[in-house]
Amino acid sequence: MKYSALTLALQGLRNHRDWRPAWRNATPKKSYDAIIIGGGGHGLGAAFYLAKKHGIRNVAVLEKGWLGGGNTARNTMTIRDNFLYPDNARFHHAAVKAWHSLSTELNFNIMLSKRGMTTVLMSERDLSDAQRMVNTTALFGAKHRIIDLAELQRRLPMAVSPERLPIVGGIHHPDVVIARHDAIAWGYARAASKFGVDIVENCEVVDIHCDAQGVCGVETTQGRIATRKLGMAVAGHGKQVAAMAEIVLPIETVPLQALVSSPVKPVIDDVVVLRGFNTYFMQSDKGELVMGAGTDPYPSYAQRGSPQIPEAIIAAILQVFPMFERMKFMRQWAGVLDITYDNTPIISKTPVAGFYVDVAGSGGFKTTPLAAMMHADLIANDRPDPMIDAYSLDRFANGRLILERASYGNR
Amino acid sequence: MTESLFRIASAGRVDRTKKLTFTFNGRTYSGYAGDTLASALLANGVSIVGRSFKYHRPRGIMSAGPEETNAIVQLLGDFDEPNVVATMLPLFEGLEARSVNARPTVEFDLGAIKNLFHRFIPAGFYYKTFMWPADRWDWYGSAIRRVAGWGTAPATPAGGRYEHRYHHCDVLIVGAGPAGLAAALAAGRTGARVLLVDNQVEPGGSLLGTNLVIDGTAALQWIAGITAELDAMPDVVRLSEASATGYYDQNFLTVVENRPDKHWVRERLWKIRAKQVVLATGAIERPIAFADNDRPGVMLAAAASNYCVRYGVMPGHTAVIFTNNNGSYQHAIDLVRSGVAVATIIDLRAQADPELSAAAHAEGIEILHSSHISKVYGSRKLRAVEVVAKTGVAAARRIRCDLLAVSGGWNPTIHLFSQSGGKPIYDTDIASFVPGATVQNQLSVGACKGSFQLSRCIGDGLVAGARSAAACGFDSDDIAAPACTAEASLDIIPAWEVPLPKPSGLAFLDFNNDVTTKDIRLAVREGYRSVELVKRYTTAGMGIDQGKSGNVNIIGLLAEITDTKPGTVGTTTYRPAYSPISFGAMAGADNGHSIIPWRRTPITDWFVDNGGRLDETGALFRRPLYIAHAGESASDAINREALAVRNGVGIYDGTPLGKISVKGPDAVTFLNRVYTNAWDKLPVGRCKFGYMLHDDGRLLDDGVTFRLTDDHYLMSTGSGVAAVVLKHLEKLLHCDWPDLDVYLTPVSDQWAVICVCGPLARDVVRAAGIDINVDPESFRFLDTRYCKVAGIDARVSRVTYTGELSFEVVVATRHGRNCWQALLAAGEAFDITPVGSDTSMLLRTEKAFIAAGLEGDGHANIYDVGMGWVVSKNKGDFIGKRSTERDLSVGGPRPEVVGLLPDDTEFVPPKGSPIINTNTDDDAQKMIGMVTIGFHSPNLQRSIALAQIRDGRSRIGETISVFTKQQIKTAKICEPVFFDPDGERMRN
Amino acid sequence: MIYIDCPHCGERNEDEFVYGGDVAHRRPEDPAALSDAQWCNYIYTVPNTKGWAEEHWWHMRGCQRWITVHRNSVNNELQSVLREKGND
Amino acid sequence: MAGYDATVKILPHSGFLDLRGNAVVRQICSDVLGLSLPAAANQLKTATDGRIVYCISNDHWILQIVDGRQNDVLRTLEQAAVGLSHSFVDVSDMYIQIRLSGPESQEVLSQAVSIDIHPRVFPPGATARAGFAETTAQLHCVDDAPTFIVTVYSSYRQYAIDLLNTAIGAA
Repeated sequence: MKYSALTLALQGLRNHRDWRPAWRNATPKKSYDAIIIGGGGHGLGAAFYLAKKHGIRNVAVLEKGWLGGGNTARNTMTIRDNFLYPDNARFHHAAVKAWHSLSTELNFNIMLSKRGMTTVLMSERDLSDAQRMVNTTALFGAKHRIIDLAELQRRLPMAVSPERLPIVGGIHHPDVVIARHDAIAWGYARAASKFGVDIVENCEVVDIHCDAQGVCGVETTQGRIATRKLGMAVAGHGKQVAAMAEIVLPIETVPLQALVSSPVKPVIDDVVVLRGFNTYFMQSDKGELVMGAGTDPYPSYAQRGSPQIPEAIIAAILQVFPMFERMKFMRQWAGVLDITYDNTPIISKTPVAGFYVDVAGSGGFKTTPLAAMMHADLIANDRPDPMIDAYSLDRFANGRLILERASYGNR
Repeated sequence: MTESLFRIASAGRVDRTKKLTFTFNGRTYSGYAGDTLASALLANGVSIVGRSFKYHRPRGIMSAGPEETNAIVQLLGDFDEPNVVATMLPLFEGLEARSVNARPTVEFDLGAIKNLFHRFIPAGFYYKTFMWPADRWDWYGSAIRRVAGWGTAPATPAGGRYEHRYHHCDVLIVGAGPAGLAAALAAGRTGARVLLVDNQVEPGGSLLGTNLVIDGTAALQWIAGITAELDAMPDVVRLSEASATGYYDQNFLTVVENRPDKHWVRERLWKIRAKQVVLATGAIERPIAFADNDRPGVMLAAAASNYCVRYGVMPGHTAVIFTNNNGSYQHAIDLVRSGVAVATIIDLRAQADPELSAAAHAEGIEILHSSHISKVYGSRKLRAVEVVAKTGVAAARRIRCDLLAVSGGWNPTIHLFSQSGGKPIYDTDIASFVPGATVQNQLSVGACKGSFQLSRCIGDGLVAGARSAAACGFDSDDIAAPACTAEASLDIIPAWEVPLPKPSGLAFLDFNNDVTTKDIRLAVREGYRSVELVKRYTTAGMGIDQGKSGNVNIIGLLAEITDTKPGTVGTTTYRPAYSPISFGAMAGADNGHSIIPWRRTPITDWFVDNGGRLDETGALFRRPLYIAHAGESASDAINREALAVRNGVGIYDGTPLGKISVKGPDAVTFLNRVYTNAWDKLPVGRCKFGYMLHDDGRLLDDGVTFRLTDDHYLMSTGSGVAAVVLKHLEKLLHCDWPDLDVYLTPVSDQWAVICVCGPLARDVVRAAGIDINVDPESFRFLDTRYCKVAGIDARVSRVTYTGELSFEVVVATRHGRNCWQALLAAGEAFDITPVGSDTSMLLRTEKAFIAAGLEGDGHANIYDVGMGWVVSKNKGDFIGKRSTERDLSVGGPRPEVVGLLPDDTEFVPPKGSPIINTNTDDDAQKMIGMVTIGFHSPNLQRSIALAQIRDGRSRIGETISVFTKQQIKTAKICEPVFFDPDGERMRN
Repeated sequence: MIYIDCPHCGERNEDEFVYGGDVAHRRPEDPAALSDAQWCNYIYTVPNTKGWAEEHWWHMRGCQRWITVHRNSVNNELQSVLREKGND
Repeated sequence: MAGYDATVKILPHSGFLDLRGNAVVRQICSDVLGLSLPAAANQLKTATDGRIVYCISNDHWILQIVDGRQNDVLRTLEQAAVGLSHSFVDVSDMYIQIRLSGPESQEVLSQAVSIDIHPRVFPPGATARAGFAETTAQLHCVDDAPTFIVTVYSSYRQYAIDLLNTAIGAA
């Protein structure tokens, strides 16, 4: 049933009894033309684009738990493109654009809000780095703009310049948007399911089978399934899954924590980055302040929060927004990211023919549609689009990395 | 003023001698010390305290604890604060509060019109609409944002003081109810260090709201006895109004203490490391889902009796009890004894405990078994309920009442247990989740473990306290458990919902986010079957109470709908904070410099006093970018300083540089392995420039290392990377080269470093009375000597960061300021000019002294930045060598550093500007390089820049295009050294 | 806030320490003997052990020594160190 | 506004020597100084002339000298250790010392220090090098007032004083 105000109204009169599952809960068939491991935004998206753009509809998405239960469920919903190096700047700028028509395309409201982002700069050195980022990314159409103190004050009237790190200026990023994170998984699942894609929950892949030609199938908790094309879009355990095909992925698994306040009426529209404190926050549509910082300083698979990260984040926010003193910290959580040495994704073929990976997005929520599209294209055509040439696994054999770590908030 | 109709003459623990006046929604009321805002509102007959989140339905007080979902208020006045839970807020004189989420008033809320349309806005409705016009959610989103949210963020800081305190103890006990008090007593008597925390204003927990008997006396007396004994123990700390909010790794817990003993502190965050933890966090009563179960006047049964017994407030005059367990019978009796007329107990079960039934009958209470509520009358204030039998054809009966006390059973408060990493398991005896196996050094006792009988709570508490202390090495004799009022078992039958009389009715599960039974069914119908998906699709459990009262009912209902067991459905993840913590308490004490220290050199204050424009320059120092004269612009000041260094003399504070003493027989071997160049031939009394790489080939640091004695070197590092370099070097020694006999000692703070630079530098140090011969022949470039400058012991070296004749004067930190002043005084005759770091950046750009963080930004290797001359070809392995060789063998274009001379000599290429190939439209091929820094050089009287360009060195002499501000500017590629290419000036 | 048992200083909060990598990720003895691909593999690929691992940590705000810590990356469980006896 | 009952005072400069070496070096230093260097971290020994030696780890000590003769001591130690692998470095200006004293000084210090400083485990004579808010300090409990000597890096002098005064909470 198409989602619209009209069907919603009609169902309202019928006590919503005709709504059907948003996606079919399938039992796996014996074989598929393509299988995607990982039922998050990236994996479901890849299946959707395989079906829609490449006509490959005999596809299964295998999810070991519930749909969108990985990093799709644990992020801060921010979609931004403030990257420094040409390959990343180009890809992420295109990635932001790829979100824009998604609600209509999927007939599922992912609640994309054009909030914009304001980065608060607290030293001349940061300002100088910002100039570099703004000037470089302008070439790829990004609209980041250095703003002076007066404009910053207009955008964030509540901000107070901290004594220890006085504000020197800011950057405005008009293209930054936020989206309802869970909705992207559900929207893709529903749209893919309509094309006939099988979505299999509670189905863990326990082995990958290969023969002389490459991938030939997977062993799962629901039995063996044959395929010649296998895509992997998992977060947090990418290393373990790839190892089933004897591929050693150069990734490290690191927690990323975030927290929310209890909800209040709208106080701030922009996503705010406090550069000097390596902290950012925004206000969700529900009214919570959603706050975050960098990844934890050591690797871990434990999706556990620690006390010191929320303390540091909130202390930093109070330096610039002291009026939030009586706001309330309500809930913290931790996701786990697979990150590469250069904090840049891998969307690539692998040494095993027919096995493709879309991993290590380093907080890859923001790239979901474009990465999924590129992954699907890679699976369908067995060659990378020029857009993702630089994201190949080969770079870890020749040292041609994209070392973004110096760039803006890249985590 | 006469006593309110709802206040019971003499019952309760409020202090009737202390009357307090407060304001709620603009009306003034009074209450007593010992009241919460909630009890005081009930005492004044205020039935509507808030409006619900989505449908704006009127809501009354529901509970008496932190699980409250309805009485969420905004504090006003001096204490402006959003989302305060009224049931946990002690009343104070002058308190001002208002309801949240209601416009214009809580009695007449325009938002309530949404209640009429509720059928059109079920769970997840927004996913299905607001997509027209194409993807303009923004339009709707901003409107929806305004009606979402609860309270209002204050516009100004409250100015409260907060503090953090670290605390260690042998046994931490969370909860001072019967189990927790018993545990504290048993642990305390052993002599162990005990910390007992409780979120109420006084200890006792559930006992405060009951009339139970312990050891033949009222429970309150038992509490007082234990409390007095605990307070007399020197190593027992007891906190009230202290909520344990987080349980982290290795028994690290956070506790927020409101109004601690120090009156100037508003809240204190305790950060506790406990050897053993006893959780005695109690249980939370849960509601039952029936039609309109959210009407003002519907309250949890234990809360209703708690208000009577503890606060002396009747939440209503005529009550009906609706229950599925034995626990509510005692509550009904307590209500009657408090003066509330209890007409009927409606029990979903076919039978109850015979003794309890008899006792209820004796109080004149009618009991209707196998029955349930079918209808609630009175939308703004309860007037009556309708009851029907579960089976059979008996007609519905209407019973007048203004209080409906409901109990759907009890949920152990397992939040902290779950946060500790433990997995909850479903216990069919109590129809709820209890702690499974413990994973840290922790025990759960009492109601939070599913033990609801008082005698067991106390007995288990005593055992747990003694066992925990024993685990820390403290033993003592067993304490006999006291005799307690006998209690029947719960004997519960789960009641996740009762049938709705008509399909359009609403039965709430999560009152905070307005999630109904129909929403759960809809979610399941639409395929959102996992408990996590149900939570996310319906937002159940995501409100201010974080699902404390509603979650288990949702799990139970979900199990019923999906035909499985609650234990199979499982819980969602419990995460900190158990109850919300103010940002102020999270941040702790702040003096403006708390979270980021400001490290100072001995000369920092001089710059503060003399116009230095300070800026963050790494390693927590703030250094002057330039030192502006009155009325001078930044660029004027930088130009003046730069000209002074090239033509006269400048002086610069280099103290933030990192310094590491490297000593031992293998020191030279070590230097050879960590630097790219060779150190074997450096004589004592000389120094040398070195480059350090990461093992991946990236530039790590550059700096000068001095040979002080045969086996003793002093390494200087960049200020920002000093700590990184020390860690890097110590790790190599420990992990990779344990055979090397070398000791590293960080000595950065030991020495003040003052640089005198410029053609007249020699004259200045002479005028300052340097006591060695500084002639060029006897004190050569890269010499270092111990001597006196202005009578101060110093080590002076001929090193430069500007390309000019320079003397680096190093003195002990305590003499730094004196030495600076002496050099300034000596230089006065030569017009000595203090210079800042922006100026030295300009000077180093003129000289193409490479900055690891700019020109070498992750892609460039040491050859790319033109520093190949620092790489020794004739020594063994060094850190970064293999990666640098790999770059050579892999081949391909390299990002090489070159100079740029813009054709327009006034055009300063902005940092980061792409250098583009104008012959292609392919975005990927277009950018061939980037400006790393650009300046207008006052010395060359033209603009200059450094840039990273693909194979740039082979293109020297070519003209390229710089893309800036959507324009294209041309520039000529040149050798990067713009000034004094042969370095004659620094060697002078 | 994990509680790391430093062999010199005893148990201390994690914020006194800096993580320094998996002990199993050893720098090759003779880098020159490795092919480019082998060397790159060493530089860019860490073991990323799921479960118990030995790790290097630097006690920056204590004894300033590098120590070895046994940690379970699945749940942050730690193993206590064995101390030498006979310290006076 | 009242504050905790504790006072903060900056102590006059002392001399400090950073000593590194193995057990042999440790013995030689002990002999020369007439002060036995402790073998385990976070222990100290005090001499009658006011010298204190803090053990940082099993090959690392910091010697505090209060009579200003650190250069002489350094020379004597160097002579005694000739031929042995060691490192003796003058770090007199690396550190400054703050004295925190008063009945509530433990409450003040535990706002900045996460180690256990309860008198049961940190009585007079106890020492430890540990995190102190955002920096590092050598902590030394000297009497049961209680009084703590807090030794911090000299560039953190103002930070440490401001921090302790804020913790005391005096107006």
